[in-house]
Amino acid sequence: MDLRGMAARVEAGMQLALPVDYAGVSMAMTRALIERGAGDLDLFCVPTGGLQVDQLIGAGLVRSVETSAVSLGEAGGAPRFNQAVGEGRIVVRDATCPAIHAALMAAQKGNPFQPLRGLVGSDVLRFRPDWRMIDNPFAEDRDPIVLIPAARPDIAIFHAPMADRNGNVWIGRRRELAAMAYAAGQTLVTVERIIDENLLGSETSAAGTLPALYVTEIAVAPRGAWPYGLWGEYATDTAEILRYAKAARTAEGFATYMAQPAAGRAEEPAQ
Amino acid sequence: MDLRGMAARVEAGMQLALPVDYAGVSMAMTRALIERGAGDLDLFCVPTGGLQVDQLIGAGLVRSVETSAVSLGEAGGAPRFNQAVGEGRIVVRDATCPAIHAALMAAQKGNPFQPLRGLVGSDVLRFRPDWRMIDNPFAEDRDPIVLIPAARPDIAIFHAPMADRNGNVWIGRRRELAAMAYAAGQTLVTVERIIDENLLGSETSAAGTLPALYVTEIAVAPRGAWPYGLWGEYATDTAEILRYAKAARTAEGFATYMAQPAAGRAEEPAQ
Amino acid sequence: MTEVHPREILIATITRLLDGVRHVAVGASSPIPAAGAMLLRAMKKRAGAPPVRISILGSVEHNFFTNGSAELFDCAGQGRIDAFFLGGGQIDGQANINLVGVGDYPASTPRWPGSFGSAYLYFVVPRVILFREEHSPRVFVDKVDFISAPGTSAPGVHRTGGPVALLTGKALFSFDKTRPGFTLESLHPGHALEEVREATGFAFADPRDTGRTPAPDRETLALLRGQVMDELAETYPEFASQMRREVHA
Amino acid sequence: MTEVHPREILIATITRLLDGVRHVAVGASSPIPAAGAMLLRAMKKRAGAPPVRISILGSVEHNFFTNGSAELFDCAGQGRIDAFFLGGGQIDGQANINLVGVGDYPASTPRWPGSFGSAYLYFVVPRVILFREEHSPRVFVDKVDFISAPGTSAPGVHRTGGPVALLTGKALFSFDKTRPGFTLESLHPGHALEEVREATGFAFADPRDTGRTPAPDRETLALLRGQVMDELAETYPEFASQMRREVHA
Repeated sequence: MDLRGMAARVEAGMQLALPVDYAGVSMAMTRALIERGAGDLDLFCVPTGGLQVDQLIGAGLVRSVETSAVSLGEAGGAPRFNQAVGEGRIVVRDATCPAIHAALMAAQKGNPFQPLRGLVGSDVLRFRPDWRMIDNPFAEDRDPIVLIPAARPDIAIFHAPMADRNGNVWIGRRRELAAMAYAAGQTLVTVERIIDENLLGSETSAAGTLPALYVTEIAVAPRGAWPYGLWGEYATDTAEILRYAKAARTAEGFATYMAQPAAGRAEEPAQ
Repeated sequence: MDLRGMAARVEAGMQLALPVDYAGVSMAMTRALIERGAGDLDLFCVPTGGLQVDQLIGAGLVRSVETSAVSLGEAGGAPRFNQAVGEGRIVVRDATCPAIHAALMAAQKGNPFQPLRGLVGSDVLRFRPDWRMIDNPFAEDRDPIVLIPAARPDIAIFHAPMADRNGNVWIGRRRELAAMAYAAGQTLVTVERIIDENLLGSETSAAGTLPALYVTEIAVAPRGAWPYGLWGEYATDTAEILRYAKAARTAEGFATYMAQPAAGRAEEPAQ
Repeated sequence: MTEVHPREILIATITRLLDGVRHVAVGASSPIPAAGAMLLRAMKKRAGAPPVRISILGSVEHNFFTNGSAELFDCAGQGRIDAFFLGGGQIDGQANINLVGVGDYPASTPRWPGSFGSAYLYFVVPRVILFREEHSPRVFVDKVDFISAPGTSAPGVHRTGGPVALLTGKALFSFDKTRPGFTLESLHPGHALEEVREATGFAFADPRDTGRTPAPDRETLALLRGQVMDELAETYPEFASQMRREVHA
Repeated sequence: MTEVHPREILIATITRLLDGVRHVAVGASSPIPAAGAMLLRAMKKRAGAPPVRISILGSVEHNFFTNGSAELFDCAGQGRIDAFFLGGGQIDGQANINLVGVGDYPASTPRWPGSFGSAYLYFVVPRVILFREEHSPRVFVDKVDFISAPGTSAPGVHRTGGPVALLTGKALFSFDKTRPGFTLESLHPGHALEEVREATGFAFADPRDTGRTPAPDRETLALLRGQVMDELAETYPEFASQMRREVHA
C-alpha cells in the first residue's frame, strides 16, 4: 500500500485519532492527507496535538479538534491552531489527558462510558455538555463523578518502527497506539520498514506488538515521523520544527513552507 | 528475599490476587503460604483459579473465593474447592471473566467502578449484591448497565520468567499481571532468574516489563510455576496435575500429597 | 478408509454454521469447534475468499492477542469477534446455560467450575453456537438450576449477540429468539426423532420435513482428513491422533 | 564561583517542599522542578534514607512507565505519585489555574495550548507545587478567565490532592485550602514585599515575620553544582549548560 492509497480511505467529515508528539506521529501521512483534500475532519488527539494537527488546520481540512492541548513543544504555540481558534474557524473540544484515554478505554471495552475522577468544578467540564456527572452509586453520601462517553474514531493514523509480513505492528511500550487501534474503525499505519520475522513468533517481540487484527493498512515511509523523532530510531529535528513555527505565523508563510518538499524525509519507496 | 520472608507479608484476613493457570502462577509460593498459615484469606482469581486455589482451600486457609471458575483444566474439577463449596465451608463470589478484569481496571484508574455489558438477567448478577445496575445516562431510552466496583487486593502474587537488579519484572504479553500489580497494595513476584541487563534499558524488553514501581518483593524460585508451565520456559506437567487431582479427592489423600516434597521443582537457592 | 466418522459430521456442520464469519474464537479445550473453524478457513482459502481468522484461547501457537486475558473480551466488545462456542452442564429450552452446578446455589452439588466469560460473551458475540456432544436429559433440561448466561434478553437490554444454533451428538437445532425456543433442523445419521425427544428435557419445535444432517462431500472430507488434521494436531495432538486412528480403523 | 544563583534558590526551595515524597513526577520541559527533585534524591541517598523515585514525562532515560501515556494518570489515581508541578498562564488567589487562554472562551486570545492533565492531577496528587518563574500581574490575577483546574473543591467532591505551595521568581507562598488563599512564606533575596504586592493581582496573607527564602548551604550547593547538574544534563542539556555558564561567570 502507498501513502496516497491509504489517504484515500479518509472521507470528508470523518473523525481521525492522532497520537502525541513522542508516540509516533505519521507526519508522512500529513501531506498525503492534504493532497487528498477530504475536509470537515474532526481530529481526536491522543492526548495532545502538535505539528500534524497544526498543518491539517492550516490546510483548511479541520472542522473540530478534541484535545488536551495543541502546541509545538519547545517551539511554542501552534500558530495555525491558535489563529483558527481566535477567528472561531474551528471548534475546540477542550479535554484533559485522562479523559481522552478514558474515552478510548470505553470504546476498547465496548462500554458506552468510562468514569473519571477530577474535573468537578472546572471549566473543562462546564464546556463539555457531552459529558455527564452522576452520583457514584457505591457511595453512601453524595459523591459526584464524571462519565466520559466512548470515542470511536473512524480512523486511527500513526507511525511505528516496523511491521511484519502478516500485518502485525511493533509499537513497543507506546500502548496508547494500541488503545487508538482498539477504539477506531480503521487503523492506518506507516512504518520505517517491513521485517521478515513474525512479530508474534517470540514472546519478546509479541509483548510490544499490535496484532494485525486491528490494522487495516500499512505503508512504508522511512523517517515517516520527521521532523518528530521516533523512539529507538531517530531524534526530533527541533531546528525544523522551529523553522515551521516561524514560517507558519502567517497563512502565507504556512503556504510557502508547505509548498517545499519534505527535506528530512526520504521519499517512500514503491511497494 | 526468600519465599518464607515474602510469605510473612501475608496476614490473616487479607485479599490475595492470583493469576490464571497459563499466566504465571507462583506455585512456589503456595507451600510457603501454607507453612506461614495465615488464614481467613479472600482469594481473587484473575480471572479463574486452579491448583493453587485448590491447595490453599485444602489447607484450610481460605474464607472466600471471587472467581469466574475454579478447575484443574484437563484434569477435571478442583476437588478441594468442590467439596468445600458443597459443604458450605467457603463463600464463592461467582463472577464472569470480564467482570474480574473490570474490577481491576477500576482500581488501576483510581475509579470507584467500571461499567460492563452483558450480565443482565443472569444469576451471576442476581447473587452479587455488591454490584449495581444503573440506566446508562447517555441513552435516550432505558438501557440497564452493570457497574462493577473496584477491587483493590491487599497482595498480588505471581511467577514470571525474570527480573532485573532494579526490581523490574518481565511479564511479556501477560498484561493481566500488570493489571493485578496496579490494583494491589503489594505485589510479590517469584522468578526463574535475576538478570544483569536493565529491562527498561531497551525499548524491546521495556515493552514487556512491569516497572519496579509496582513490585514490592522478588524471590528466585526456579521452576516456580511447576506443575503449571511458564510461557517461553517450560510446559505444564499434566501428569503431575492428574496425580494431584486423583490424590485430592479426599482430605486424607490431599494431606498425603501435600506432605511430599515438590518433586518437579528445584529448591530455591539462598539469595 | 472408513465411512464418515460421526465427529466429522459435527465438524462439517460447525463449518456450515460458521460460514461468513471473519473472526471466530475457540476455547482452549474445544477441538471439534476448532476443527470446524479450521476447515472453514481452509475452504475459504482454497476458494480465494476473504480470510478467516481463528483465535484459540490459551494456545501459544494461535494466540493473536498481546494484551493479556482481558483482550478476548475487549475484542468481543468491539464487535471484532463474529462467532464463539458455549457449552454448559445444563442447557434449557430457552437457551439459558448453566456452568455453575446442580441444585440450590450456592451449595451446588455437583459444583462445576463456573461461568467463565459466558455471562458477557453470550451478549456480545453475534453468532454463538451451543455445542455439547452429550445429548441426555441431565444436560438438556426444562429449566437450568443457575443461569450463567440467559438465552434471550428483555427488550431494551443491550444485546448484539446470542445463540443461533445448538449442536449435539444426535442432532442440530436452530434457535428462534422471538419465540423463544429451539427448532430441530436435522438428525445426525443413526439417530431417530423419538430417541432425540426422549433425550431432551425441553420441548422443541419439530417441523415435518426434518432431514438428515449432511455428511461432508468427498473433497471436503479429504481437506478435513489431510490439511485440517495436520493443523489441528499442533494444538490438540491427542484429539487429532485419536480421530486419525478411528477414521483409519 | 559566584554567589548563589537565583535559580539555585528556587531549586533548593523545591527540594525542601518535596521532603518526604517517595515518588515525584515532573513535566518534560520543567528543568527547575526536575533539578529540585534530583537534589532531594541525591540528599536522601547520601543520608541513607529511603530512595526517591523521579518520573520525567516524555524522557526516554527517566521513563519508568511501560503502559503508554495513560500510565502517569493511572499511577496518580492509584495514589502512587506523591508530588507534581503545575504552572499556568494565569493563577488566581484561590489557586485556580488557567492553561487555556485569555478572554472569552472559546475565542481565547491569546489561546494557550490547553489544560493537559491538570484537570485530573490537581485532584489526585497530594502535594501539587504551583511553579511559575514570571511573577507579574498578568500571571497572578484576581480571577482566571478559564478554570483548567480549580484550587479547591466543595465538600463531598472526591479530592485527595491539591496545591500546597506557590513558588515564583520573587517569593514562596503556602496555600491554605480552608480559607482558601495564599500566605506569603518568604521573599527571595533581592525582592521586597512592596514589589511582590504590586506584581500580584490577588490578595494574599502577609504575616509580620515573613523572612528570606533560605539559600542552600555549602554542602547542598556542592551537590547541586556537581552530581545533580550532571544528572540534569542528561535530560535538559541546554538548561544545565546555561546554569553552569551563569554560575561560573
